[in-house]
Amino acid sequence: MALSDELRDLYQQVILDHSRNPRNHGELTGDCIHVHGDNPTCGDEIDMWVKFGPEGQVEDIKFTGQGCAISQASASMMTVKVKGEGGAKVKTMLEDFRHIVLGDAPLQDEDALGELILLEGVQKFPQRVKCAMLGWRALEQAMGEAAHA
Amino acid sequence: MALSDELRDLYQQVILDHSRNPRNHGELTGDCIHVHGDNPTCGDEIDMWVKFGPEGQVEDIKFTGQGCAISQASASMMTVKVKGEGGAKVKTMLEDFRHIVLGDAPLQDEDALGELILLEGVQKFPQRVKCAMLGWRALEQAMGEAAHA
Amino acid sequence: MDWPRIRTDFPILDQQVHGHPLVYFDNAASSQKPRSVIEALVHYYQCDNANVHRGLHELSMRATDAFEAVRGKVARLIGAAREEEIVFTRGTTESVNLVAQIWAQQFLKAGDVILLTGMEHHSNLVPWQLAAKRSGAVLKHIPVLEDGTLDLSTLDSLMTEQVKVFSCVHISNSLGTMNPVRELCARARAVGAMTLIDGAQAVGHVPVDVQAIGCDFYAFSGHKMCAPTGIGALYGRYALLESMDPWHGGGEMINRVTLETSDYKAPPARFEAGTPDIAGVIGLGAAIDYLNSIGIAAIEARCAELTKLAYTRMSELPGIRLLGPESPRGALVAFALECAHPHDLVEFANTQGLALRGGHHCTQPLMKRFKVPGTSRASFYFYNTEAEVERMMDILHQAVTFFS
Amino acid sequence: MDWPRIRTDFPILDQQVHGHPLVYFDNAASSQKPRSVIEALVHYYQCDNANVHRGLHELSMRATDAFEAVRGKVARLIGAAREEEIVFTRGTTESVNLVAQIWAQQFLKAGDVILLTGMEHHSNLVPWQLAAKRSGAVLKHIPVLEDGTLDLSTLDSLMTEQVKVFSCVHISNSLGTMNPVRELCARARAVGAMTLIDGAQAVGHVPVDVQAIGCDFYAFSGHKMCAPTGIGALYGRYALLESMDPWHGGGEMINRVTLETSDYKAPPARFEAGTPDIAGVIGLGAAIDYLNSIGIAAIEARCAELTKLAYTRMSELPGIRLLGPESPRGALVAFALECAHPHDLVEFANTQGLALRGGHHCTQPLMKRFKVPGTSRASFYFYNTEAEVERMMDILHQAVTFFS
Ligand SMILES: Cc1ncc(COP(=O)(O)O)c(C=O)c1O
Ligand SMILES: Cc1ncc(COP(=O)(O)O)c(C=O)c1O
Repeated sequence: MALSDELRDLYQQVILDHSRNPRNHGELTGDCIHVHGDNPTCGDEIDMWVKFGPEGQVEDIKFTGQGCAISQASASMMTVKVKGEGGAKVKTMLEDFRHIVLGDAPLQDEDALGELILLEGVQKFPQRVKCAMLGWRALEQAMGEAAHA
Repeated sequence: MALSDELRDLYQQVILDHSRNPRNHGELTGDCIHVHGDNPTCGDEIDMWVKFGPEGQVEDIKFTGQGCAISQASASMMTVKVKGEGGAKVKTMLEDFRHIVLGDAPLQDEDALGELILLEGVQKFPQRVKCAMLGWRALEQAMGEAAHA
Repeated sequence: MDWPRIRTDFPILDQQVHGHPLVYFDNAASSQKPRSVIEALVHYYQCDNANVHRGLHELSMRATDAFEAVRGKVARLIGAAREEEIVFTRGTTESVNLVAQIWAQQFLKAGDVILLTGMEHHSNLVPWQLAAKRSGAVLKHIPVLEDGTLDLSTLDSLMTEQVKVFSCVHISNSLGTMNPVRELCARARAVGAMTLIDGAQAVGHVPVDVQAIGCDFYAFSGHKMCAPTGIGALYGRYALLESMDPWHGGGEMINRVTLETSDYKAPPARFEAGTPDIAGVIGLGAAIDYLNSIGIAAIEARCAELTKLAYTRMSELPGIRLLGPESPRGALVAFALECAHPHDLVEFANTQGLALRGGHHCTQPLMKRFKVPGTSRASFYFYNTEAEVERMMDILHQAVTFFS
Repeated sequence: MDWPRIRTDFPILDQQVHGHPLVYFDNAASSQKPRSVIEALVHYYQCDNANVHRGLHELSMRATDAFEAVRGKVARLIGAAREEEIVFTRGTTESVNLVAQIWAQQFLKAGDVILLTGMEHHSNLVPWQLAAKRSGAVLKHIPVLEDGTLDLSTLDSLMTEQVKVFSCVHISNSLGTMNPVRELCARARAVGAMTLIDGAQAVGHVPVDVQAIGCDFYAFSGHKMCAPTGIGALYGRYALLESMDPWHGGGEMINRVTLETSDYKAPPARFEAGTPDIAGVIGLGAAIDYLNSIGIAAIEARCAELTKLAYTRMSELPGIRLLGPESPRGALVAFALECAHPHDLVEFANTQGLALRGGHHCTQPLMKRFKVPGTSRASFYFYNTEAEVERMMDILHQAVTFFS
């Protein structure tokens, strides 16, 4: 009874590893932006703390949350990749990541996303796109709030 | 292209004749009871005037109305038969007539109804029962009002 | 167009009634269903049936995809700007009630005027009577002229700033009248009124473009356009739908629910609480595909042809009175015979295999207006034939002889 | 009972999903349909389709007779005193909303208490939130104990004279809990409260007798008991139905209509405006005939057998938490796995052909109560088999290995 290839693609070892051992897990204190995101129909939730630098770069980022492997792994992998990056680059990554999970356009900067490309398995599971995007939407919201602060 | 027997039974010549030339058509004046009846879903309407004697006998009866051949003929034929009859007998006729159109029980006094028996064709057309009963229900209502007057 | 072949798509038409071939001329009450619609239902129940929206398993995803695809089909059929403007309902009646309950409850005040016409179906009259009672608004009606058209000369006095709702039937089911809905909606918009069109007799019969009409809401039923019973839709301009409170509470219309309170999804989900009629929606989609495969314009032309023939031939009958304008008219002819009450006539016709409808056609005030207790009505769809019209004429002539 | 033969009545079950035989364990969301129900729909559309109630022609009379015959079938299935106590609706959600709109609008006042439970489906919670908001009434909830049953010790303090509405679910779709509805309704009656039972998971699954339960209203959906989507019913004690204002305005619910005002038919017609889902009702009748041919008691016993097996076998899984009481329970097992979120598990199961449901099951407050983001649920009906339960166990074991 072999597992389907699609399922293996969706749940790559790296993804399962991030979901079991999320990186940058926890809360930031001090001068930072805190946002909350959820997918109400799934019950997935995320809390994210981001410290932006003067130029908008992501100086530090942490999150807590609960939800499916895809949502938690995607958030964890994201934090690893965006930490230390400048605002413009993070925006491109956000756009590119959306393209990865939707499979709707070529990437602008494939290298920047690194292993996040593994989440392209989500393309075959359209109803999981919002899981994969949960952390990214939270980051987007945090960036918006930073811009208006 | 023969007419069906059922249709001929429903629209006997006598019935068509009564519907075209209703007997006891018009209004009564003076000391009498006036009732209005209708079948709102059909648009059938009847106005009936009844003068009851001291013992409840039907001394005079007239009606006006509009509606299908069955409703108008039934009312016309009824007036002919009930005029001059005593209250108890009219009650029996009313019950018997209901049995005629529903075909649900033997008659108590077949002779009293005379040609009204021709309306038994209605049995095959259950949705026309309320047409055949329109005049009778008006009479029933008038008798009720007379009893309470 | 190969109409005889198209007719064979409708299995029900091939039957005898009381020993005569069925002639089904009660299409304005409900149309028949082509094989492809029946097969879509069977396919759904035999292959894909599952609840929608909440499932991650194969059948549920198939059902959800098939269900949601129909929203776009409906939107394209009636020219909506986006598919989120389509709310699935049980039919015209439920669609009108949704607006007359929710929109009216939020936006109607005492003294406001609800302007209707004298030819509305009970389904577009009684909901507004109830809304008027609740809000204290006042009902007014554009009168109907002797020829069955609206008396537009009254508009100057009736279409005032007080009018907050204007609603009318697109094609009258009792007269056949085709109302100038585009002009009426423009007049209503000019005084700031919300507009709702009852399209029960129009969708699937004539090309409908809600954006060209310029209405805020448009209501219709699937069962009159080859779709299953129990399904229909409400079109609403998105901004209006968005401004409206929820209607029914329940599964699928909420985001977050606590024991105390909830917040609601955006339209159309906000107005679709509970498990929908999934098969009905899929059947509606199959009906739209089927109608499109023939072409709405071709259907309209075919119906006009049959109606014109019937109208002409019927006008020759002694003692007949035809209601409504000769043309343009929807695919029906309503009439009164001097010699026979509609129920007697319909009964007579039925014993000959001919299905007519007799009565007030859910327009009692209109019957009063024309001083008839009711009318008989022959209504056509594209699968009817000239031969059937001739057969009806035979039967009507017989009836006249019989009842005179 | 020849269960293997009965299973062959359901054409949909005989299919492969992702290369594996379909195991359909999402019955609590929607059941599958036997051939006889599908055939009833096909027969209706191929032979008898026409609008009901208003027609004097053959097809319309056939459709009306077939339609109205189902009212009696429903009444007998749930033990109603008379068939006029059955109002056809789209399903449980619409049934609850009808009462929460009309009854509540007439009889609820500010400060009155609406008493529900902590395990209500959104469809029996959100309508009361809306009713409370409109009337100023207050919502209270009987708490749910750790074992998934109601905390009846709170009744003395909660079931006061202020309670004007008591409503609860008969069998919980999220826990399987079978609530003591008879005792609860007796307590509610004693304080003069109106009672409504949500029977979505009960009708067609266990014997239901509304008179023995002693409720005023009882709501259920056809699609969960072998009937088509889009049809269900509201039972209401006749005196209560009679005391209620109309709901939707439109055709068939009125007697006399003028342009200004109307009077309304007696129930159930008063609450059934517009063309109903005729085929859906006829399909519901076929479903009731089918279930009766097996016997509701036999169905209940069969489901209990399968559920017991599943519960026992599942409790052996490492890291599993089963929700709700072990017994008695409805035909479902809801659970949480330590190693996998419900959506991951359901996705995994689906690629093996197993249809489970994962999420909040339209009971978000209950998920919060049990401190889970959601659960996975396997739900059974009489056509499921022991072999399918074993197959599920295989897949669950694989999932545990995969995700741990
Ligand atoms: C307990 C319960 N109540 C209410 C409902 C709502 O039923 P429907 O969606 O058919 O209206 C359901 C099913 O979804 C249910 O399980
Ligand atoms: C003009 C018109 N409006 C409204 C309706 C009501 O439609 P339904 O009964 O499908 O809700 C009808 C048909 O009965 C109609 O002809």
